[in-house]
Amino acid sequence: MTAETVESIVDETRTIIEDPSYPMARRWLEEHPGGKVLGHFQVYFPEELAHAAGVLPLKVAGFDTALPIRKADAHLAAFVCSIARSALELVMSGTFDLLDMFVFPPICDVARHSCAVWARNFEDVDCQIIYLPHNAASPAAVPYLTGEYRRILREIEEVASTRVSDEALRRSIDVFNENRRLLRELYRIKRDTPWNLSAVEAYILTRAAGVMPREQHNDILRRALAAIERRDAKPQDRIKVVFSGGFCEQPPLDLISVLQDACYIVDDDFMVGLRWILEDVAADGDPLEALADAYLNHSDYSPVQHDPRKPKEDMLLHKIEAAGAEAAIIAAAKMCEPGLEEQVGYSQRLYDVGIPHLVMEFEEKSNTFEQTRMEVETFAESLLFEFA
Amino acid sequence: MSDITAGIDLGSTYTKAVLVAADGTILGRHEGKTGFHFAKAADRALRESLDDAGVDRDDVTYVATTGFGRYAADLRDLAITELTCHAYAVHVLFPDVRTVLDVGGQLVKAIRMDDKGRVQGFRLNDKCAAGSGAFLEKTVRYLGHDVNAITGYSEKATKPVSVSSVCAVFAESEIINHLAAGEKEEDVTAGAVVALAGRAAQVLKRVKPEPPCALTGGLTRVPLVRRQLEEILGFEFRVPDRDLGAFAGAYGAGLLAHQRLRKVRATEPVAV
Amino acid sequence: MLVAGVDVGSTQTKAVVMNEKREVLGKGLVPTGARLNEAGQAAFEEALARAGAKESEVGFVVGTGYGRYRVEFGDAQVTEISCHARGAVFLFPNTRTVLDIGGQDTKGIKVGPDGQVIDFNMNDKCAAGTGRFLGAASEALEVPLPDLGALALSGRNPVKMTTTCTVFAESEILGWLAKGRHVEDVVAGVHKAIASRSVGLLRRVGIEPEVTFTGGVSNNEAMVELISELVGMPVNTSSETHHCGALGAALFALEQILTGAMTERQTV
Amino acid sequence: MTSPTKHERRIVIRPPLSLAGTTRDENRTLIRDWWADLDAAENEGRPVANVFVMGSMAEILRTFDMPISFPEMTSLQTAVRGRSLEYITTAEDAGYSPDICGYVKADVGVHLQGGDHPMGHLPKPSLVVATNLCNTYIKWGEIWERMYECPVFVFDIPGWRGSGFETKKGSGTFRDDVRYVEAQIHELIALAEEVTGRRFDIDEFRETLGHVNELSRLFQEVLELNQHRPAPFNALTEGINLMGIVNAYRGSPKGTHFLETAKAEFEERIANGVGAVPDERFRLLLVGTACYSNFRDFAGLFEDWQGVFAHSDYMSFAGGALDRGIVYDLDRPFESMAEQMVLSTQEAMGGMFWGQDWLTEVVRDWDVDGIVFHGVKSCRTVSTGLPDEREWLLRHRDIPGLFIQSDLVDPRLWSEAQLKNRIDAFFESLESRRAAGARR
Ligand SMILES: Nc1ncnc2c1ncn2[C@@H]1O[C@H](COP(=O)(O)OP(=O)(O)O)[C@@H](O)[C@H]1O
Ligand SMILES: Nc1ncnc2c1ncn2[C@@H]1O[C@H](COP(=O)(O)OP(=O)(O)O)[C@@H](O)[C@H]1O
Ligand code: SF4
Ligand code: SF4
Ligand code: SF4
Repeated sequence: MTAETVESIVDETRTIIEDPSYPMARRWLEEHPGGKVLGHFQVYFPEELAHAAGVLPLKVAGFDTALPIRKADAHLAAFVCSIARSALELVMSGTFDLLDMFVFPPICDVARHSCAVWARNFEDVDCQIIYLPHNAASPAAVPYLTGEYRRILREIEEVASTRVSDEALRRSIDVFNENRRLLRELYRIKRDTPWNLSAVEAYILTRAAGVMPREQHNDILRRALAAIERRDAKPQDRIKVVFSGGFCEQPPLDLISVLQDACYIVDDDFMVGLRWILEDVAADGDPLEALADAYLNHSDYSPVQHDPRKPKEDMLLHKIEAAGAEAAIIAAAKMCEPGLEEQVGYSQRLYDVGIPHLVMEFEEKSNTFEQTRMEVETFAESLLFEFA
Repeated sequence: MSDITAGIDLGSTYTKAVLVAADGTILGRHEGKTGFHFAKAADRALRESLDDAGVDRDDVTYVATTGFGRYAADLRDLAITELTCHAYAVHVLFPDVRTVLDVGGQLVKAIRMDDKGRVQGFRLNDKCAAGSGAFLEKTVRYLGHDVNAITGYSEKATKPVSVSSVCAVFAESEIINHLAAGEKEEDVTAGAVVALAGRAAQVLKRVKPEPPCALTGGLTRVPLVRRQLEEILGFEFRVPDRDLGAFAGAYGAGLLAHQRLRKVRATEPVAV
Repeated sequence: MLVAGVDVGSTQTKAVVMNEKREVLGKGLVPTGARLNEAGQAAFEEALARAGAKESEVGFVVGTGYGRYRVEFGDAQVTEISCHARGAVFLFPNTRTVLDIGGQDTKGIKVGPDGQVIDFNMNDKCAAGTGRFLGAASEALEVPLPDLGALALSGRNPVKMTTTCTVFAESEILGWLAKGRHVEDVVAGVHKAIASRSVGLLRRVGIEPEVTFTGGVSNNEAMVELISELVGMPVNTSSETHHCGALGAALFALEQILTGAMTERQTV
Repeated sequence: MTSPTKHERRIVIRPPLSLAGTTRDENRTLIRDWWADLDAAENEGRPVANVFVMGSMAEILRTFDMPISFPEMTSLQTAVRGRSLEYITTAEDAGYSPDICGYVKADVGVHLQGGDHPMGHLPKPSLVVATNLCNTYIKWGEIWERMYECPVFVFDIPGWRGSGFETKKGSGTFRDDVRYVEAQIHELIALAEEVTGRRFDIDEFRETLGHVNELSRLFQEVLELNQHRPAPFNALTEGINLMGIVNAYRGSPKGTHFLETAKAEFEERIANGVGAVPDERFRLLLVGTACYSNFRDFAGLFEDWQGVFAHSDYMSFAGGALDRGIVYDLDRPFESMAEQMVLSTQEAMGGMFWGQDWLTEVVRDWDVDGIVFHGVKSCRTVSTGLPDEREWLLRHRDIPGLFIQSDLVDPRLWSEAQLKNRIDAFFESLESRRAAGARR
């Protein structure tokens, strides 16, 4: 038997993540009649809570033109980002009929409003906010979040008509720890040998975590890692960059591919919520507290979290340095207030320390990339051409 | 004979070609409507510029394309973005300039570069026709003239009308109203130019311009654009002479083609 | 006694002369051009001529449309939203939703049984995807406007327009042709883009049967077909729907004469 | 331009934009004093805190005698003074996107220009308290944090969790929320002590809480006066004056005194049958905020139809939840403050996001003909769900609503012709509703 290739695994995964009907979740439901599904909005949700209750967690990411916005626009103001529209469209168009519960974290003004819009329109989905603390550095935050996790867990238990033991929670934490470990390995390869794993491939493999049972995703990652191991591509003369701005709305795959035509993306914050927790979550003690502690104290950064212990520019510089990148792409989703505001701080600091960077906006629904192509090509040319 | 390169700028409205000698001298050039077929437009521009220079196709050793249609012309050896090209052309023409504003048919591009002509940062306007050359063209077409009339009219104006709409289509109605109210054609045209310059200045400010700045693109043919920009921003703009402003993209491509040629020759001794 | 409605649109000016039995006696249609009042006057006179009537016989004139305040001979002004609603219900009494696509704007209106406006929505600050877009396509392709619809219907594989900006439409259209796409597919793509944008706007007010399609673009058979398809039901149109705004204005004028229904605010 | 014609419309005399008589004088003095206080603090090198109207924490900061600056108010003032665009473009030139909150940009513009504001000088903050009630507050705080390296305290008040998830008094979640908030009160006090070098004084704190109780009671009474026909004040125009004072003087006896003056004036208007808008014909409710860069024209578009704003949701959420009835128990100040914060902000936020029930009540109690939903591009906190809310109220409650769009402070988003078209059509539809109602 010939060993499977990265391409074939990626192709198979790509069809899954590009299908707005959530085929893997539907298959899971067929295999688990009466099973419950919990959807959650970007950026982070402690999926372990759902998993432990036997509920399938789904992470909403928008879709490009595969999900045309027909109904959602009528319910949201015009100056709202695309991911909020896509998510609403998923429910309004009936695609999200598989949901039993939906949770928004209060990441931004749009997300908080979305919760109300959903609740006003869909009576059969239990739609609410999980209160992830904004005062992350407060000593009161961990106990508070532990309590909030407990509240959400009760809600999940009710939806699933079950009780969740600490043991079950610990088992789930194990599964997700394993997932995070595999994802870290994927990112390590992309960072150290970007010619062996393109940004698009890594993105597809990562994003799949949100749309299928995590055990299956772990399998895919293991298979993919093995296949990548067998790859030995030739490094090309390309600049290495870090991409910032993919924490919530995601750029379309074709856009990532336009970017990687011009440079190696050696690190990024695509779907950062899946990789939010940076180390294994402790398996002993109170599992809810361990999860709360991990969220607050052992985690990545993003424009939607203020934490005086994690100045975002410092975090970005550190990322660039750790990845051995020579430049950065400072992107933001169109109409995303937190992302757009952050761009200023990032680019100012990069300017001060002399790291070349490209500031750009993207939209998950766009389908022409002429302008972006010109932008990144120019950017790459400025670093590659020999100017006299 | 020493090398000649061709730079071809396939713009959204006009295709410009420039033949460049190794020392940067311009040997010939041509400008024509881009129209339907990029490849044809590129061929035609090249042919005409060869005629203009009186050289043979075989004498051209390297062709660099740039602009909106840079990938659509098969005759190219290399495609470069117009930002890189405009910056480099300005660098060669005005070595002390660090900021370039290119105002063309569809896009306004503000470019900041380093002392070698390397692009350091840039901003484009949103792709909305308000504030583009296409809008000006439409305005004069509405008055029954072609682009060549823009300059004459805007120079004659004494009291440009104000055009406040953010949309080119609504601005057109505004312009029609001005005409109906008895405003002079020149003041109306100038009003549209002033509105365009205001938007271009906005884009330029995004890259934190450092004077002296240079202005390039088709709108360098309209002196009022430059005067207006100078008034808004309070500093002087350099504009390439001999109508090179409109050809800056093509010229930059031709110059960069020489760079490339030298590099290719240095690395692989076989002639291209 | 007669009444008239004059709709000074951004692109075309329409006039309707009506008698007390609500019968349309004459219609006028002229390009709006630069002089709004003159256009209004010209359309009015054309309608009078068709009706075989004299200006002195007209007891009340209501102006509407974006140039309504410029109709100097008008006795009152009403917005085109109210007029299209009124006109549409007059033409098709079961109308509950009106889609008006004109030269620079698109409106979705939800109406009650008497033609009163319950809700409405219109495009804002951007003329993308309005009738003007079709005009640009007609110019770029050198196909007369009235023929555009038929051509669109023959397109099998519509292109996917990426811009609905009226000004850039031209270059994108040329771009598609340059890529070797057939003219009819390009035209079909243009129509699709406008139709889906318009229906998107209409969805904001909610679509309830019956839907009546008004404004100049309702002359276009391809648009009628595409809109019907997108809203999931056939939409009403007729040879009168282009004049719907003027018709509604005339109805308001009649009502004023018969009942003095207008407030002081509307008549001056 | 065209000459006036015989059909030029009747000239409508528009009422003044602000309060009259002694109320106006008192309002002016208080605003002037507020600026003078900021100036004095800056000159003497005393610390100033930047806070926001939703959750200003004036209760705590006032006890440290720290002048509080409200950037939302100062940004609003740049617009009313017709200067916002220049500040906004300054901020945009520095890289801030055209698509973000205009208040932020107007403020950043002032700071980038050295703090010179049309009404005074904006001091540099020594402390920023940003609540989570608008997420943009936090981002705004981060901007000053970068500019001035001042501490930014994110005061987190969890509350609204979605429909049916109210953390009711007595529930475990409520206790958790209160405990978290109370812990933060102590954290903030410690931080303020550090910044000001002063000790916290619990007696002053109690006194301040008492003033807020009083202010809240009066504010509710003033709002209720507008249930009268004709409405004694316009919640759109005069409402702004009230809001300015109740925020800037929250917890101070001057704030309560002002509301007493205003209340007396409005009562007198009622007694004399005087309405805020002459010959009131339509009563409206504003959802969202006004357009301050074109305030006069904005108000005029409604006044021309003799429409008065009897209420606005702005007077609810931007008043720091005062209208929701704040009653602090002075015997257990910390715990009580935490409880009231959780309850009142939960209601205020619920009223904003989940506004249909509250709006239905206002429409009934204030006898409103229609709701004007003003989506402002700058403010997603206010505007994101407005189209949905409007549609819901029309469909389920048959309450007519108009959706219009412009901005708080950015005049580039103002398009009078288009607004007028919509507003005229809305009034026409209200009129035809009335006629249809009368026929029935
Ligand atoms: N002779 C002229 N007089 C005035 N304006 C001109 C003239 N020629 C071109 N322009 C202006 O320049 C624009 C084209 O600029 P250009 O830089 O060539 O754009 P592009 O590269 O996108 O085709 C036209 O839209 C027009 O506004
Ligand atoms: N015979 C026709 N066939 C197809 N389209 C037409 C026809 N007549 C007018 N139109 C379209 O209608 C538009 C004008 O519509 P109209 O409702 O009169 O607009 P407005 O009231 O804004 O002037 C034109 O832009 C054109 O696209
Ligand atoms: S993309 Fe930005 S604005 Fe939109 S939901 Fe995400 S964080 Fe909020
Ligand atoms: S139609 Fe007007 S506003 Fe819209 S993109 Fe084109 S020029 Fe801009
Ligand atoms: S988004 Fe709205 S509430 Fe938040 S700061 Fe801006 S204007 Fe104020």
